[in-house]
Amino acid sequence: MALTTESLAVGLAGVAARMETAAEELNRLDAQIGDGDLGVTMVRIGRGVNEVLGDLPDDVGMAFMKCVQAITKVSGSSYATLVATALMSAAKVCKGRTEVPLSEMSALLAGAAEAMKARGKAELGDKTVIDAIDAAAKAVVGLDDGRAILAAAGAAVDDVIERMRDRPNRVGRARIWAEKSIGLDDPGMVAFRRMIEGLAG
Amino acid sequence: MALTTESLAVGLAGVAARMETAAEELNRLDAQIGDGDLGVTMVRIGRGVNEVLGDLPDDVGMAFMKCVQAITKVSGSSYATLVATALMSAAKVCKGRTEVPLSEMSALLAGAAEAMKARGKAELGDKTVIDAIDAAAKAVVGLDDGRAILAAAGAAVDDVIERMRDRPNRVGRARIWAEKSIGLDDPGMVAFRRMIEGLAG
Amino acid sequence: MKKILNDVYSYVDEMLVGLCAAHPEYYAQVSEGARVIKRPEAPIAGKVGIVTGGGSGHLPIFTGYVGRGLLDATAIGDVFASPSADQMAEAMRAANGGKGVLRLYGNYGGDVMNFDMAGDIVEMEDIPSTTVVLADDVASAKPAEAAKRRGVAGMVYAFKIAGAAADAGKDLAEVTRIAQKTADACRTIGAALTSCTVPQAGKPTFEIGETEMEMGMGIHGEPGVWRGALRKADEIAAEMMDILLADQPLARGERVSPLINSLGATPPEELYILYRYVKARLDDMGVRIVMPLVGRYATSMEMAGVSFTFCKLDDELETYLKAPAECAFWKV
Amino acid sequence: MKKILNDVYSYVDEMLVGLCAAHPEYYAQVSEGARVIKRPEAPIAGKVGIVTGGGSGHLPIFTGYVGRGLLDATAIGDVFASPSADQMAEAMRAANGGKGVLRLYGNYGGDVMNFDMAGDIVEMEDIPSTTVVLADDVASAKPAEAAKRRGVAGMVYAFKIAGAAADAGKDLAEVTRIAQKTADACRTIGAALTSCTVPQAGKPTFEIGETEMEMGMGIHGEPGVWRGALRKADEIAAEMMDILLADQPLARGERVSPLINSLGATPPEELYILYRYVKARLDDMGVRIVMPLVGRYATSMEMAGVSFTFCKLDDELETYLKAPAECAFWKV
Ligand SMILES: Nc1ncnc2c1ncn2[C@@H]1O[C@H](COP(=O)(O)OP(=O)(O)O)[C@@H](O)[C@H]1O
Ligand SMILES: Nc1ncnc2c1ncn2[C@@H]1O[C@H](COP(=O)(O)OP(=O)(O)O)[C@@H](O)[C@H]1O
Ligand SMILES: [Mg+2]
Ligand SMILES: [Mg+2]
Ligand SMILES: [Mg+2]
Ligand SMILES: [Mg+2]
Repeated sequence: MALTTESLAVGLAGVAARMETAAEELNRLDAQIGDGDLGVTMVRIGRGVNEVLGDLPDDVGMAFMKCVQAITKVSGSSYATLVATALMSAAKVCKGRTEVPLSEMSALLAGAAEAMKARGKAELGDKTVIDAIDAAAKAVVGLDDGRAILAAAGAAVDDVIERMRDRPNRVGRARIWAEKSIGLDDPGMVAFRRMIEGLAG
Repeated sequence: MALTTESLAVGLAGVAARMETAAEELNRLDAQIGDGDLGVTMVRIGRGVNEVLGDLPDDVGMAFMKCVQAITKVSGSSYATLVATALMSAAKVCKGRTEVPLSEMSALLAGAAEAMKARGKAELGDKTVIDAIDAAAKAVVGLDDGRAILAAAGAAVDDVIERMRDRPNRVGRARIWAEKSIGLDDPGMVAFRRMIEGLAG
Repeated sequence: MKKILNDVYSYVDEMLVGLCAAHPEYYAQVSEGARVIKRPEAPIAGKVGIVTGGGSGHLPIFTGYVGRGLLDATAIGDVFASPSADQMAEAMRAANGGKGVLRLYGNYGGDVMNFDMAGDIVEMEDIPSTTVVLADDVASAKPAEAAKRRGVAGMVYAFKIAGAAADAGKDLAEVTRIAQKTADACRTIGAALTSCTVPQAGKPTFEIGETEMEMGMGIHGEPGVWRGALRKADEIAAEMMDILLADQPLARGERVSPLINSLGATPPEELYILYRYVKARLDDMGVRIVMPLVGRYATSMEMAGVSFTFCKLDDELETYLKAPAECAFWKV
Repeated sequence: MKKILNDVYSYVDEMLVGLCAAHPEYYAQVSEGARVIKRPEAPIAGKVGIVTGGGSGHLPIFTGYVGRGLLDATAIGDVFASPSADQMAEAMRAANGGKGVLRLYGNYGGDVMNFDMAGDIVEMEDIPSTTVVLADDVASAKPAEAAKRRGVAGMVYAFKIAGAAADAGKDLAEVTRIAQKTADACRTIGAALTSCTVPQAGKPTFEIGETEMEMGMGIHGEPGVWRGALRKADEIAAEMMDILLADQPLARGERVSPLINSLGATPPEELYILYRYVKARLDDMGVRIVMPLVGRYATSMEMAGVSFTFCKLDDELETYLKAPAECAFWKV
């Protein structure tokens, strides 16, 4: 199976829809250790991307780039910029191709995680969305079936959320509430989990 | 009997002493319809005048002038400036004399009331200290004995305070609380009453 | 009381020491502790002197506006209290460069009595002086009793325009005429959202509900026109403009300088939201806007609220308004 | 919520409309509603451009400092929220006069990510750019982790000095070096007495007792060093100076520009009381004071509190600090 602009558009539409229903939960989680806007941010990202989905170029890399633009336009939230950064890294890898084999998904996710680390000056273990993406990258190594990839990634993210729960947030706004963040789920990791659910439709 | 620098100094020392004990009452009255500082002002006037009492010139007019300077130095309150204005008007009348017959007291008070009217742009009946001084001026017409003057003036002031009580204050800070001032004694009139008590020793 | 200070009785003196220490090029104490501030170069020979004075707690008013093209000296009282006639006389001496002195200040009973008294005092020293009193607060008395109105932010225009006229070498009569013309051209209306706290009082001057505002309130908390629920910015601006325009109409083709002033805590962000409305409406009316002022020009310490002042201009006033001027709080 | 506004969602846009309407000589919108403000004459051919950006609610920071000898353009977010990378890229385009652009802003996670992203975007358009991030808030991290510190009022010095260097015709590398040198020379410590209210939140950002203060609190209410009873002005000033001097000692004969800054509601009267102490102590230490700044230079809307910034100077920085500059909020 392969990633095409068409399948990408379907997947992203699913993500956008899921964000509308997840907004409240994400705002609530973010409010505990941040500024409580993550749900709003995800809705903005979803709607922004939705607007360009009908009009994506066949070049998968260029299609990713168009989504990056849509996102940097609608939000300056950390998470939006990290998502844009991740998609930009995918755009570079996919540029010039109309089909990208799903077997590359692990590498795409790993590349995204690296780009996000550089952007956010964060490390693995800092309890951010990067831990979730890294876990997903590792879980889908060797898989090339869409359903299987989503299932494995979802399970891996659930697991890392669980494992990280009792550790402190070490970067972002939550850093200043590090002690308070122990025992709480990182909102960015949960948002990634909801995105996977959205992709699964 | 006559007013001399010596008898003036004795009288003013009595006023200064009475102000220390009257301060609280005057602050309280002023707080109801003003800024609550009249007691503080009277203490300042008393202490300021006290400092120059030992050093007054024999010329009664010049002695009054020295008190004026002492007062304008220590306070910018309305009442202080009105008292200074009254003393200045007395200074002009007494200038060049070392003895001023007490039979002139009514005229001195009437002159002071006129000067204060001009200074404060107030009329009789506006429920200010001027009503009290005017009443005192009228009450001491023809008297030339110190005790008798103080007794008549005191009674007249008590009477005018009583008569004015149920009218509104029409000038000064109290003007904006005109309605509220009905039923309350004008603090400036009461202060004048306490000054008479001080003069009486 | 949430104020940063050492002692309520030294609030004013320490403030003045800091002010003069921070800006020695603009402000000098006439003598230590006298609470009389002058331009370091005052008195300026051959120039009409301009003095003002009043209670502390209104910076930049009063002392802040001492400077080139503005005021020569000022007498400062305790917070919200008149300085003494003695201080005012001292300020007049410091300002007198041989051409006489204009007393230019706000219409408050105590200040008026003291400045008149001070005039009597310096008259004995042969310093000629005149008086112009600002009475621009339209909420403080009906038009029929306009002379009883209090002086508020309109003082900023009077200081600036009279200061420029004195700087231009006009004589005392002429500076006085121009100052009076400016005073007559100014109308102000204020609205308060929260109280300030006078240090010596130690508690807020007035109580006001969590969602209330008071239209027309004075800068010391004097009662206003109405008290009620906080309205939207455009509604507040509309009412304030209505009040100003009813008192002094502005016709198509006329010009005005509007001052959108914070009473202290209200941030510039919110002033600009208000100005947006004022500008659009004046444009609509065909009134020309000259040198709009938006900021903290006349305050009541940490009071939240705003005032609008409209200064109606003609060629003469506009020229002086735009003339160069300089103090620590304002440069033109 | 005691704020003067029409709608929490239009707070920033209406504020920017009013700002540009009041001061068209200083501020122009790049396009309606874009929340990117530039000097009307920008881009200026042959001059290095300087851009900044960050959340609204800090006027004069950020937009206020767009002007001659200061900044060329700025990207503005919602109150206390980062603008988007897209806006920042737009600001960089507006500022680029062919000599490249310096991104000069405060160290906040979101702002840093977005400005880096914006740099990546304009790199594709061949606009060379550099970054200098202010991290002057000593209370926000230990000296060993100084790079993690937040950027606060030190930005004022960086804008002024880098702006003057760009104005003097220095190239991008040189402007960047000078900006970084300024950033390294600034230390700031803040203390809050009351909270501000973010319009979209509708209630105070934090709770604080009627007689409490918090030392070291951040400009968005980030937790500080201690919270306790409100102290006397001189005690507060002494502790703040101790903290600054421990982080960056000042020896006899060295020079510093001190900024005594109100976070919003604290009136200038109280800043001058504090400055009185600062000046006396620096004099005592034999440290030379250059261009002391006292006023509202970097705020958090209606928050009561103050910050002290010490910018340690040498000949180069002093020259640029004193060079002419002009915006609606500050003229040098
Ligand atoms: N520097 C960073 N590096 C990696 N992830 C980060 C970083 N900062 C924030 N995040 C992630 O973003 C989430 C918060 O996003 P968001 O609400 O948009 O932040 P903010 O409102 O502070 O800009 C966090 O839960 C975390 O997963
Ligand atoms: N304009 C005026 N004319 C006459 N008397 C006045 C005037 N203003 C005030 N007073 C008198 O002074 C008293 C108040 O004095 P004071 O407390 O010094 O005033 P303030 O504190 O407002 O300056 C009043 O009770 C009244 O008797
Ligand atoms: Mg958030
Ligand atoms: Mg946010
Ligand atoms: Mg009183
Ligand atoms: Mg008083």
